[in-house]
Amino acid sequence: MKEIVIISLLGIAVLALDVLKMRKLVLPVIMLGLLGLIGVSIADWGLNETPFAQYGGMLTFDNTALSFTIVFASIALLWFILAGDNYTAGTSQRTDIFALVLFSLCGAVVLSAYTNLVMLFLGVEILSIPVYVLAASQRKNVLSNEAGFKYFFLGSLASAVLLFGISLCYGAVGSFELKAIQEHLSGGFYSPLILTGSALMLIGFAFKISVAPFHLWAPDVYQGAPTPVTAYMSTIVKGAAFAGMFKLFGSALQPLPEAYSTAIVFMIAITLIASNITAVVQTDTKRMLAFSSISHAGFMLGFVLTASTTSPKYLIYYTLTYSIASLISFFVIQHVAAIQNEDASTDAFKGLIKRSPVMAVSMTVALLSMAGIPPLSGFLGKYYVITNVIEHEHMALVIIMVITSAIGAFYYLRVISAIFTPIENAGRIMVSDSTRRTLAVLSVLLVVVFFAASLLELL
Amino acid sequence: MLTLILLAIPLFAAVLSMAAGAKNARNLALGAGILELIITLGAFFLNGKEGSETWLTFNREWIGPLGISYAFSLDGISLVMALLVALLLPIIIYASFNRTFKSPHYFYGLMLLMAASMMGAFTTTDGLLFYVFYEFALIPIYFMILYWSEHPNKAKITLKFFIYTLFGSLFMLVSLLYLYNISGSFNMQALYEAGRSLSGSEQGWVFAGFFIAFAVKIPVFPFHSWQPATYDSAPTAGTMLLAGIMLKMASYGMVRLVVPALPEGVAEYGTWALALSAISVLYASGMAIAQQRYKLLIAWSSIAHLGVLSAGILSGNAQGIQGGIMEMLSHGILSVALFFVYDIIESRMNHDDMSKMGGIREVNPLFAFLFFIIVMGSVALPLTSGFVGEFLLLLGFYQVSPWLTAVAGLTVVLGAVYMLRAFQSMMLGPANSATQSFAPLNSHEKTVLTILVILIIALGVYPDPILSVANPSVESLLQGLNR
Amino acid sequence: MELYHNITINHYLVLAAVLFGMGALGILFRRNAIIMFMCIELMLNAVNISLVAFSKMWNHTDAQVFVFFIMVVAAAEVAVGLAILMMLYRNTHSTDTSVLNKLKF
Amino acid sequence: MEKLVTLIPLFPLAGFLFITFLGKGLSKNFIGGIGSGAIFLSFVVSILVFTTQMHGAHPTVVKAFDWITAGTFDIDISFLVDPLSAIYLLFITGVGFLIHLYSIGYMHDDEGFNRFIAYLNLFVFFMLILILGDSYLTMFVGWEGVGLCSFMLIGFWYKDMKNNDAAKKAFIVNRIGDLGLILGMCLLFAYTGTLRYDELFISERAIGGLPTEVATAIGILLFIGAMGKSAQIPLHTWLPDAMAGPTPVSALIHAATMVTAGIYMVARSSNLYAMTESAGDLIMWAGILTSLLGATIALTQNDIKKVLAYSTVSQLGLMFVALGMGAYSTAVFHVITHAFFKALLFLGSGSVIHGMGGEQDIRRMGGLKKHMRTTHLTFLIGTIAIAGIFPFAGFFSKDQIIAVAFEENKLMFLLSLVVSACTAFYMFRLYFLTFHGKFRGTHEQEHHLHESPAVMTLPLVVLAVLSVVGGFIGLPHAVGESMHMHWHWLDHYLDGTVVMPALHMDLNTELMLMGLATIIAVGGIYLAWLKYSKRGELALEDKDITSATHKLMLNKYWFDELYNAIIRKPVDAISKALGSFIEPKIVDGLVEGTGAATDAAGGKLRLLQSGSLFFYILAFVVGLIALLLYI
Repeated sequence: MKEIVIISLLGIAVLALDVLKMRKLVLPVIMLGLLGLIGVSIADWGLNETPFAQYGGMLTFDNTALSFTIVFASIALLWFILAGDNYTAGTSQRTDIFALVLFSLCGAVVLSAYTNLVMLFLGVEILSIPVYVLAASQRKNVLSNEAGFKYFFLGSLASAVLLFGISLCYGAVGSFELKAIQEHLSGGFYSPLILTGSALMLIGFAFKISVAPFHLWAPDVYQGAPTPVTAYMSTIVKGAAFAGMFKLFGSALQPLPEAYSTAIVFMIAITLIASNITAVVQTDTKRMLAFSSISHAGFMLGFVLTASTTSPKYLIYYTLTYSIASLISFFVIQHVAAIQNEDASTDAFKGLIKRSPVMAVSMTVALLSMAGIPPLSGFLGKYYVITNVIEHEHMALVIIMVITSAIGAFYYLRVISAIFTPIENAGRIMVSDSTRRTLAVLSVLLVVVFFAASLLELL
Repeated sequence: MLTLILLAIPLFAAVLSMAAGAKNARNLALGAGILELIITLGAFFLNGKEGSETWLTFNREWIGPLGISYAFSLDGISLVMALLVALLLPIIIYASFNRTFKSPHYFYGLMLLMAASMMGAFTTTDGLLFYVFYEFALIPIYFMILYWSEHPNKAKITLKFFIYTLFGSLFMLVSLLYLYNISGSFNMQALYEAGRSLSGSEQGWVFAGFFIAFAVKIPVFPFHSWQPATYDSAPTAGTMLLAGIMLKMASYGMVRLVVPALPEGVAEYGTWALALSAISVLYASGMAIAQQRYKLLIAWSSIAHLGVLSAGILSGNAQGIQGGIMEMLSHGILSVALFFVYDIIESRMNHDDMSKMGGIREVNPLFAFLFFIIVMGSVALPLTSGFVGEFLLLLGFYQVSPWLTAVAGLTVVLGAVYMLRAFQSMMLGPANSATQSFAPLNSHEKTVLTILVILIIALGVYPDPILSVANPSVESLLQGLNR
Repeated sequence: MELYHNITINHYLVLAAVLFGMGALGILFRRNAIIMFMCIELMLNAVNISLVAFSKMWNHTDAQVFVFFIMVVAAAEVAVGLAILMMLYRNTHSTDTSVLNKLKF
Repeated sequence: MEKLVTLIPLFPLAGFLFITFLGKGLSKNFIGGIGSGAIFLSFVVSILVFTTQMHGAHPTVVKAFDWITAGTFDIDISFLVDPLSAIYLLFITGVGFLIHLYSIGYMHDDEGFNRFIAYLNLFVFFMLILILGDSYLTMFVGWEGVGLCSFMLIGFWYKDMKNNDAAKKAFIVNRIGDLGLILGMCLLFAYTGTLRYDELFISERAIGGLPTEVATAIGILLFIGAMGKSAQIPLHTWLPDAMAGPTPVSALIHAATMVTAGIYMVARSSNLYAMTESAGDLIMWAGILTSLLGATIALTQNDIKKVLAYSTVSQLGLMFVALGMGAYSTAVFHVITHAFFKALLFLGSGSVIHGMGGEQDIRRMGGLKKHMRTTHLTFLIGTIAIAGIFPFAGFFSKDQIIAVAFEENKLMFLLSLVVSACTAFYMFRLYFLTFHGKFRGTHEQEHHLHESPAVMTLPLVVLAVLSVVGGFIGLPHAVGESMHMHWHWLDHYLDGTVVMPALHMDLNTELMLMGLATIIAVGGIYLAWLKYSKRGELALEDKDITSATHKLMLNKYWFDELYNAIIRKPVDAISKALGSFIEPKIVDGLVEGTGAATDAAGGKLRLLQSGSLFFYILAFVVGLIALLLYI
């Protein structure tokens, strides 16, 4: 509860600062606020051991929810540090965008803590609506408009489908409570209402996390949206959607008939194949990373597939490590493209090692982590997925995961090759110290988090 | 404890090198390499002594509930492999003094990183950790080639190399995880038990996963096509690391994981693997005969020798595995030597086209003499290191498949065909205008070649220290296998 | 009254489903952004109908409260959507969604 | 006393190391002294060792150090002293010493003198390892080592690519044999679990349980090794080419010692071969064919060393005939006598070549007996010895082979008589053409003609003496009795070490066979005298030869051409095809193709991202309906 209040107040405070013309204070206030949020979350640790539900029992901040909150808050913190460079300090556009991100973050927190389908819907909407605006936030840029519009339309459609699913579930169970749904299902009787309802919810989430065949919007939106927003979408929005989905399918909609897991297996398979193979032919790195993001969603869906036996901490780990890598790569793209007429093609990365060693190295680390090469934490993420999938004996899916991982490495490495290909008369790319330091810290983190994976067991 | 030190030295040196800058980077690296060697030798002397356990093993939980731990142990086999790394690392570093590199601190830093990862792979007793080190070694070598190669096509070649080997090793990951799913722990002993508890056909599948991974990396026909181009494009130090040490991780993996864990899988489905290994020998020898360029010739000859290696190990008996261990060490030394010869020739002639050379012996008899011993080691003449390994491999292989051994044994003949041809066409005959001015060896070339040649002969004449260290471990590895 | 008693929950559900499907088809086949907005509203309202019906069926008010939530959210969504549409119109002078194909492949 | 045996190979090794690493700048005589001295020391120790064996000491294994351990496989570097190795030691170090001595003179003007002596030392070292090794594997060390030295010495004058090619050929052909030997060892180990002679044949008789087929297979595989080393059909082609090396090399390696390693190995394995008829038959047939082939080719060759080389091939064949018939000690007997007279002949020919200033073609020689008295006389002794005239060494050993053949296999008996006739003929052809008649070379050569220095003739004399008396170690019963001497001494000496055939021949038959052999030899000599000394028939140019058989023999039955066509060319063609087609197009093509296919698939799949909102919604709805229908 405190978490929701803090983050909402923080959003309002940012708007207020804008009105009060104290825009210089925006970033520090956000930092303090988010640190406060993290602190409060840590202080609340272990509350689920004493039954303490909030908000009429519709939100429960158990350890999983808290750890998701901490992860989202930390990623948001990093996002603000990195994005701080991209918006001219002191403009109201900057505060608007920051406020929107904060509101959206509130939705993410709700999605990780909900215990009631109503809150699920509200969380999804709070998460999404600001992002529609953010995607379209470059007012003069048609591409940004297009991205925002596509995202908005398809997003609304998906919300409607999700909502209809919720409604049907309610019809079958007579309650929005997750616990009630689970009790209903544990009877072993599947009414058509709940079957249809859960299928519709599955589709609604499949859209949000962008897995095939509901992923077609993602590359366009990721490419068209302003790069910082893309970074935000691929990290927190996606992570929150997974948090919500994992909770729904892991603790409420259990057990479902075999057909559901078959459907999910199928979705993962075509997601991995389509995204990785299409990514191979992309020349625009931003779009390529969008496909990579889809492919990671396919992997993360593996956790949902095995949600009945998997602890959410592995999903948290995957989210965290993917988010770090994603933040690094999108912001590096942002800086590289910014000085060459928004050219984000692979060729634009040539000679980056000389032009900005820090960005080059951190980009390399991030890409290798996404490719799942040890000892970068991206590997452990994939490892957790594959172990779980093997435990559920979907061997064919494992083989597809493995082959597409190798294909994945191909397009990541192509960018790395470009980074280390020398070019003549390359000017240095200047970025602020804070960005440089953050990128460096993040890439070190990608290694540290690998070796310190045992910390995960604290959750 | 020593295992950690062995891991830490190159790691720290790598970081130090990258941080300290270009000046003295190579001396730092050499120092680290020599220190590594000294400590490994120390471990050798400790081996088998009372109470050496605490020194030679290390075990801490990593991801406890998942049964993953930071577990290292220097048993006989690992000791020899550690020696391979620690012995060749300073030699390779010293050999690279011949050339100057841009940003040497990064070059040597990557080299040391690679040494650390290989050391890790050879000493760990945790399956997942093995995989991690196995994969990680790719990264430094990838950058070493990408950034320091002068080959026009390097981007494509490195990409192919990386993807191909990654592709292979992901199958190993699947197999590992399959075993892990049964054992619940990545401890090697647990993995062995898990593997042996599987039915024959299941073992076959798991074996297939491992084999693809290792066959790509060793490499075995038909998964080898990344190798010659990669060797060709890499800077010589990189090629030495690759051929000398890195690819041994795959054959070591066969020894450590495949043979003890999947006896039935190897017995029932290994025939294919053995056949491929034997074909590898013939195929690569044929390719070696067709080569005009020396570097490519030794690249192919390497595949031919490693075909025997893989066959011998997969035969899964003490002779094959002991031979494998010996051959890994010996092939490492010989590869480094052969590629160093390439480096010497290339630095003087600016090409390695064998048909355009000749008569170097007349101009530089010392070089020819040393090269000749290396060639003899490569054709596995007795009293060189190559013989002990190759004979044991064939001996082991024969007990499983006599006919395939006869095929693989052709390496004895074909190896002589192409190696002697290379030696004669470059070194013998009358000197021509290009070779007339072949400069004498400088002191450090002399040192490196002499050390290598001494090693080749010493290990051939008296391989007992290696074999008797490894033997108890090999026997305990094979305990409970009725083969 | 007879008529009333014969109307079961299924009738409401069918109505909701039909409305929902109409909305979906409308979105699918219409090109005009304004009409597409309305179709989305239609879909949301179909859900509202079903929720209210279920609420009656289970004798709970939960769902009816939820309907209010949905209305609010829908309003917010439309506000955002129209804003984006306005911006788009300024840049392209069209409300036809088929011009939106700069981002592809 | 046996402990001293370790010293025997150590002396030559020390000599080699000293000359290689410290020999720079020392005088040639000093180097020569070191080289020969090392062998002489070995010779002295060998005599000591031999004496103990002769007086019936037990076979002893002297361990030097641990070598290879792998599970149950355990091989040391150890030396086995028994009658067989002791007698081999004796003649190897003895003949070796003489040839070293000779080399000092022969190679004196060569710039690679040090290298030459060093290589010879190394060769003797390996040869001694071969003989002394207590297991097949240790023997194999020497086996390959002598091959290496042979390679280095054939290609000694490395600036001429022809020599290098001959060296390479020798090495590679030997390697083919070695592969057989390796496989034989593998098979032996697979069945018996050991490769040590002691465990195999004596203390544990590990070969006892071998099934006959396996014993046959092992026998054949080991014999393939022997084929390579001892130049038996079909692996004989390297030996004549090996004459490219300096003549002392031909004498030491390619006549007296290394090429008889195959015989040693088979004799060493006599217990094994005794278990199998068929392997023995194979050896016998290979031997007699080789012998006939060598003898007939030798009839037509004009290069003095080639004649001797083919003669060696032929004599080696005879030894294998003896082995094949189970007369192991007889083969060893012939090895020893052959070592004496063939070394003598080669050294003599070297002396001739030395005198002729490098000329080797006997058509350019003639009448040399005036100029080179010692050489002439010793060469004549050697020729008589090899032709088999009583009481020279060759007579006894060859006669023993013929006698065995007479007992065992009449066809073999006839064929060996043919060989014997040919031998007498071509050797005397060589002798007459070289030493009799008029000088047919150039003026300069005639002017240059001189007798070789004492350091070269001394070994000739010693060897000549040995060629005369060497046969007494195996006097036939008939002769021995009449001369009141120890008959069949060698057989008695080797009894228990190698398997002995049970021969029961009465004295009359023995005498009859001796007479027959002598008549045939004398007939051959007479024909040679008639043709080359009396009538002087000699085709001076190859093109003058018209007879088809003559051409066939002159061209060595076209073996080289045949191998070129069926082995070398196909191998080259296959590797060319691999390199230019199969690797890039198929093996790598598949890999590259996978990449290209992925790329193409990506090109198609990206079209799904059409950018059109309609299509996206359509996909959404279709997906929705599909899922609902499925569930």
